[in-house]
Amino acid sequence: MNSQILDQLKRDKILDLLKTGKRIDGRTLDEQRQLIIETGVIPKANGSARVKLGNTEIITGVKIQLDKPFPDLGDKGILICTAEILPLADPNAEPGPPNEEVIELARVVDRGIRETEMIDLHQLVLIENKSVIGMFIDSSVIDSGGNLFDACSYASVAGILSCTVPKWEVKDEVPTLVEGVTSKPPIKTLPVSVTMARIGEYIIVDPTKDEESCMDARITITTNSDGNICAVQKGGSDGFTPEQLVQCSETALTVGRKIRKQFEQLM
Amino acid sequence: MNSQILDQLKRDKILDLLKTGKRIDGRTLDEQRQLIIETGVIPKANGSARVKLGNTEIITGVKIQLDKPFPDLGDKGILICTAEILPLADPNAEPGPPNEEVIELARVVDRGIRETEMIDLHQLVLIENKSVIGMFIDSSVIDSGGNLFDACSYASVAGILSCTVPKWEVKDEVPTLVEGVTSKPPIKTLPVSVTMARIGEYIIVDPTKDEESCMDARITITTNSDGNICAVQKGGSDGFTPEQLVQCSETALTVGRKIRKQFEQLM
Amino acid sequence: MNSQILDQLKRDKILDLLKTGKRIDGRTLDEQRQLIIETGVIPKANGSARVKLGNTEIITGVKIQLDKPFPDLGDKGILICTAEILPLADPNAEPGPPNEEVIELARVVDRGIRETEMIDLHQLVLIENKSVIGMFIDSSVIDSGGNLFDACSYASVAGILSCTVPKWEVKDEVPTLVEGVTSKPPIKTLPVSVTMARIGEYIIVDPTKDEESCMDARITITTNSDGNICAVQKGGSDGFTPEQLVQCSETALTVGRKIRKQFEQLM
Amino acid sequence: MVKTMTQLMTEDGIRCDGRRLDELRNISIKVGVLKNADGSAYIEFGKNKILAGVFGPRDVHPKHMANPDSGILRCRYHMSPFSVTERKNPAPSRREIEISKVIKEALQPSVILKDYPRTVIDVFIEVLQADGGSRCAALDAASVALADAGIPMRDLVSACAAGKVADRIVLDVNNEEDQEGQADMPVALMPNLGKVTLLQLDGMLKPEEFKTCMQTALVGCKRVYEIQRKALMEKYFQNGEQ
Amino acid sequence: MVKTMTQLMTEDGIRCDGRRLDELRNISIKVGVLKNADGSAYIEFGKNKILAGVFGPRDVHPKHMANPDSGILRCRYHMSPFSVTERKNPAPSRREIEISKVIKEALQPSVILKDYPRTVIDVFIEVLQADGGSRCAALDAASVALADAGIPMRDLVSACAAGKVADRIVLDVNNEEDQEGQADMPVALMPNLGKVTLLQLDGMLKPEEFKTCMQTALVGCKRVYEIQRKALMEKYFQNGEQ
Amino acid sequence: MVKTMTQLMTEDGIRCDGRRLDELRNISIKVGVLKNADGSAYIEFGKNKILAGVFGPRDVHPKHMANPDSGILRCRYHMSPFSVTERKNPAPSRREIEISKVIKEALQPSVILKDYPRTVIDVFIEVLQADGGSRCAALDAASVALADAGIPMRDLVSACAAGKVADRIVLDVNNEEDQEGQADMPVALMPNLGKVTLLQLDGMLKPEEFKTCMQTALVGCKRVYEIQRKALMEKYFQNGEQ
Repeated sequence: MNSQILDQLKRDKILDLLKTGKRIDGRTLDEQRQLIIETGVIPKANGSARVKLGNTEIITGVKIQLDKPFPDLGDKGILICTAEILPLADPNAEPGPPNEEVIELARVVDRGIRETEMIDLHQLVLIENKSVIGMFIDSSVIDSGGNLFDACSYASVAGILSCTVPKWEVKDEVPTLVEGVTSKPPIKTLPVSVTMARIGEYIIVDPTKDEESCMDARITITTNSDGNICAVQKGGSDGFTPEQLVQCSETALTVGRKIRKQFEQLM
Repeated sequence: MNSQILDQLKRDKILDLLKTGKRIDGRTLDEQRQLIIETGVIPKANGSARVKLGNTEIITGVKIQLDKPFPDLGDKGILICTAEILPLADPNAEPGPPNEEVIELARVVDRGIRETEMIDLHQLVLIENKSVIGMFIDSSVIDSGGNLFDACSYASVAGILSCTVPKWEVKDEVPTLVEGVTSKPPIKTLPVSVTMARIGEYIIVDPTKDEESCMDARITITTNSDGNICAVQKGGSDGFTPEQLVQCSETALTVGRKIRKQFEQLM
Repeated sequence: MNSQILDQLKRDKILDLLKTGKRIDGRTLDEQRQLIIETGVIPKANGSARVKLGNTEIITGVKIQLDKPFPDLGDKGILICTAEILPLADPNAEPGPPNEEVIELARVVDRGIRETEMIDLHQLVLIENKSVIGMFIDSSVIDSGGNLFDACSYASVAGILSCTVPKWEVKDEVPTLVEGVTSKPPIKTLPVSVTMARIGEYIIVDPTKDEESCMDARITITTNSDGNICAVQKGGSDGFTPEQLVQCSETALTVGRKIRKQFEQLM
Repeated sequence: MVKTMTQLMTEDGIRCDGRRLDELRNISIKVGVLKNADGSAYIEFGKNKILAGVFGPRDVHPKHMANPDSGILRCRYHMSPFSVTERKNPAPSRREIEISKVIKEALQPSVILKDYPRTVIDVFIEVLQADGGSRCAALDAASVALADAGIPMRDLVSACAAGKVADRIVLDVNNEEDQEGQADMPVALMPNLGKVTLLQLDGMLKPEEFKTCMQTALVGCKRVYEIQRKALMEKYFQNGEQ
Repeated sequence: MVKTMTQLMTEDGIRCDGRRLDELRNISIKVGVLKNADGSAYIEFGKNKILAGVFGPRDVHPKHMANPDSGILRCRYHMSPFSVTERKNPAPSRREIEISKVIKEALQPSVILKDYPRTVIDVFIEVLQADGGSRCAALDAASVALADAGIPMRDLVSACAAGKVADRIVLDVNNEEDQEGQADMPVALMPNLGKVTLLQLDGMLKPEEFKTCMQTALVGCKRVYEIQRKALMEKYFQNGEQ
Repeated sequence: MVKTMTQLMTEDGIRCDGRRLDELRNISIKVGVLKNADGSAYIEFGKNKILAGVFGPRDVHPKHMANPDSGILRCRYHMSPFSVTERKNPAPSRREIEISKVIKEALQPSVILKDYPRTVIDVFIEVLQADGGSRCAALDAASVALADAGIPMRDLVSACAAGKVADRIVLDVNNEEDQEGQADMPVALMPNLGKVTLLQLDGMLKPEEFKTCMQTALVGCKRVYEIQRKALMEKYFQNGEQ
């Protein structure tokens, strides 16, 4: 909580540094931490990735299986991104059903991938209204070091990019698995999520856990390969000026481009 | 709780007045509070009502949709009444799964409508054992001022009376919605619930929240248009003499007749 | 908890006695309490038993009904053993969802019956992959006096032995109940669970509640009619030496034989 | 066995299980059947087989539920998975939660709670086999179990249903009559204080029938009371008036 | 009624419900509509019908959630089963939990919590009928209900969405436009402090459109603010500037 | 790939994955892999990939679970949704709850809890990819993570399964052998104290086979112990005996 003395001291120190254009880990304000992406880490899954973003570490697995479409969405396959913070990832995480923070995390990650239309869901249909391919992209935070939104999003995107999709043939209205034949998922664009925090009047990219503990507000902006802004989520207990938000949207595009290059190397 | 000092003082005052034949809001012992019924308040629902009974206020919505019959009840449609106390309705209500009071409330409302056979469930069957019409009558308490049983029951009955039932035609064993054609639900009788409280030796009709907080026992009696007694629920932490119960059954019939007239104006 | 003073005193007394080869209730170390089995106690169930093992008392009911097989197990019927500790059985039992002790109890009982292959599940298939007979063996602890594992296991076995299985005939791919025709379940072997506790260096059979409250570790070994060891579960907050475990396996066979004779009288 | 309405009663007023209109099913009550509970009773009431166990007065958990001025009473009515024709999910249904509440409120006036502030008396009821009238039978066992636990009481609570079957008022409705009859009215009475502490009705009764039905049930309650009393005597005075 | 994309807007920029690009739906707000709540408001915003009730500052249960240095704000956004086309399960969905959180965080900067350590202010929102933009309408009602409860506030919070429909930026997206349009951006503003306290986006906007869309929404927020203010004046000053 | 019983082992006693009867799968353990946990370890044991993280001793929540005379140990064994062939529901299954309990009881004798009254040591295990013997591998990682957290311990706990496949006793049962073999016996040992702290069995063993199987597993446990020790040395003494 902001009100706690330790957080206040931390905030004072962070703000003092920000006034000189610096951050406690030496980064500039619009600089992300090092992003390390490793794919194929869970060979039993159809796709997987381990992502390190500074001290934050995520493992994502993708499972692909036959499914029924949602009612009224019979011409689309199923894509579901989840996220959970494992209790070993954070001294404050608790086992049990997800709390509101975790639900927000999962929904924001899902929305970024869904709204950019990363995957052409129409290509996942086997029999319209009856049988579709379902992709379940489950992210587990295994070390929590700030900015879980971006880290989970990157791990989910990398997990999808690493996927091999099994082939089902439809015989007599029944989808049948074709052994040994797989393809890449139908990728249309590369979503990149960029999260920024406001501390005082400063906007910083990719906040650490310490920075998050004393930030005023947070914003996550997801852009696609064409430079469109596709998903936004403001969080935190204070607000932004409209000017700050425009600045954030520009930063999201600039920073996002660098990350997208890292994704392109996985394709 | 009866044991609390405030409740005891309230009880003393209420009892003193009852000895003179009066109640704190000026009503006689067998007099209900003003009942205001407004229907069609939720146009997107198939039926709806807003009911004010004194300071108690309920909103009920009716949803009608295709359903499967219960096993062994393949010749009947589905009718389910629920009730919940919204947390904004009462400082003591809590969000979360319903507690025993709310479950009792919902079940007593449901039973009154079910046991009087208000709706001819046989007429809601489309294909025996396979496809029926389901009516969901959901009541939300939005302001809690005592006697939620009667208020929710009245709102449910009014919601049903205001219903327009869509038409499904069965073609090739498949029920198909016929656009633009609706009918009234098959009403057989008008249930009226009347709740009475015992405070000391006095039986009062339609207790307020204050009266409920110091009552000894409670009874809800539902009658139908033919003057039959169809559902009874005793509550509260003390009992009634058999003579008091007979008196209550007579009061329920008398008072019920007035309410039924209000319902008839809705038909 | 072992740390509590009362338990420590109890342990001291029990250990003192064990040094002289005796137990507080006069039994020898490898002696079970009296086992009383009564079957048919719940006539509405397809099978049932009431078992008393010393002060522990269990009621088990068996329900048999049409079911769908588990996916990938289409050539087997369904057998599910559950166990619960009723809140009236123990001052420390609590109503609500089962805790880890109760889940372990149920799973160990289930495993003993499943791993010995007591019932030939293939004979419970009506239509492969589509329709099978399901047997639900539900045990309720109604008085908790130690060694719930064995008591629930015995009651489950006795309940199964007392079963009459309804007959379904398959007509036009639809299983139809044949009124008035029943058979015994397809029994292949008789599982006997034997639970032992270690207190200090002593291994005792069939511990009472007092003995359990101060035991170091616990082991449950289930054997079948052929003298095979089919299921083992070690519990408790300390361990056993390998030699003690071999000794336990021999005791389980010896003691098991006596119990099995009691079962044979039920067949 | 398919049962049509006409089979529920013969023209001579003999019911489907052979009883007369005003006849109770067989009832037997055993007191003190459980070793862990502070008080307990087992009742067979027709085909109902029900256990009741009482713990307390004891400390309340969670503590914020305690009442500094009085003891509180809690009640759980629960059906075993094997107690009914179709296996029942062991999680408590809404029906069981409602019955737990009406049973608690039916027992409450009989129990003197004032002397035990900050404590709870827990009544746990397990229906091992269910037949018509299980909530009345459960109440009968629970009241005896409270007495067996030594809880100070103003009176016993004795419960029995009446109903309407084939247009006639009958005592003690059984399962078939409950399913296919015209009305079922469970009633609980404190016999010495003359107070009705439970009254429910499902069905359709004319006002006159309502009175007759309640009177019939009350007669049943009083007969049940004698059986409860005898069961307690048998335990507490060796020479129970058999 | 099947609606194709082309029907969402005429060539003259008239929207499917007849509005111009920058036109709000009808909005009406009533203050103090509930008797039990410490503060309340009812809003109709297009076809949205939403109630908000506020309790507090009051004691926190469970106690360990209390903050010794400040009051806390809790928020529940809930949809009635009958509020949407398909009957909704009354248990809170993940969507409702997320919206509860963003609404709480949108209200938080407006409420002065420091003066009420160890207490909670509870905001309960019930969507009786849902239309496009229900979270904005809910926020508008909740902020007015907080004021009605006498909670000290730095500013009101005024919310309104903008979006992209048929390639054009429009104010206050309705249900059809939300379902079949190209972008939906709910925005909340503290109008006097000039701070945006909620911003979400689903859809696809070019960077320039992003700015225009936000500016459009902010204009809407300011208009909503006037309606909120008028509603409060009507309650608190008889001669509200109707 | 359909596997029949005969394919589980060749006539020369070579197993389906090429191992001899008494051969372990590849095992590697890394210590201190997590930054937030007080201690942690990552194990690959055949195709098992498992993380263990330890927090504590720390305050107990909820407080009533604390023991005034001793620390307590809690354990959660959890499988990731993507860890098995069919996607697993993330809510803990009954199987996971049981395994959490037996792992806790297998670790408990190794941990000196007396010195930390009123505190808890939390062991969190995440199975990222599951293969046969995941509970043993989980235990191996958890014990190393406890040591890494600096918790005072009497001994490590080393676990390994043995089983019966194609009528022969084999060490370290893999997934195919577990599914189609005749018996699976997970065992945990405190190697220096010579105490078995976990023993389970699913299958069918003759009394003699039971002994052999246990002995085989114990040999495996001791080999695992060397690997655990080496992993800890590698972290804590730069010149670990590689």
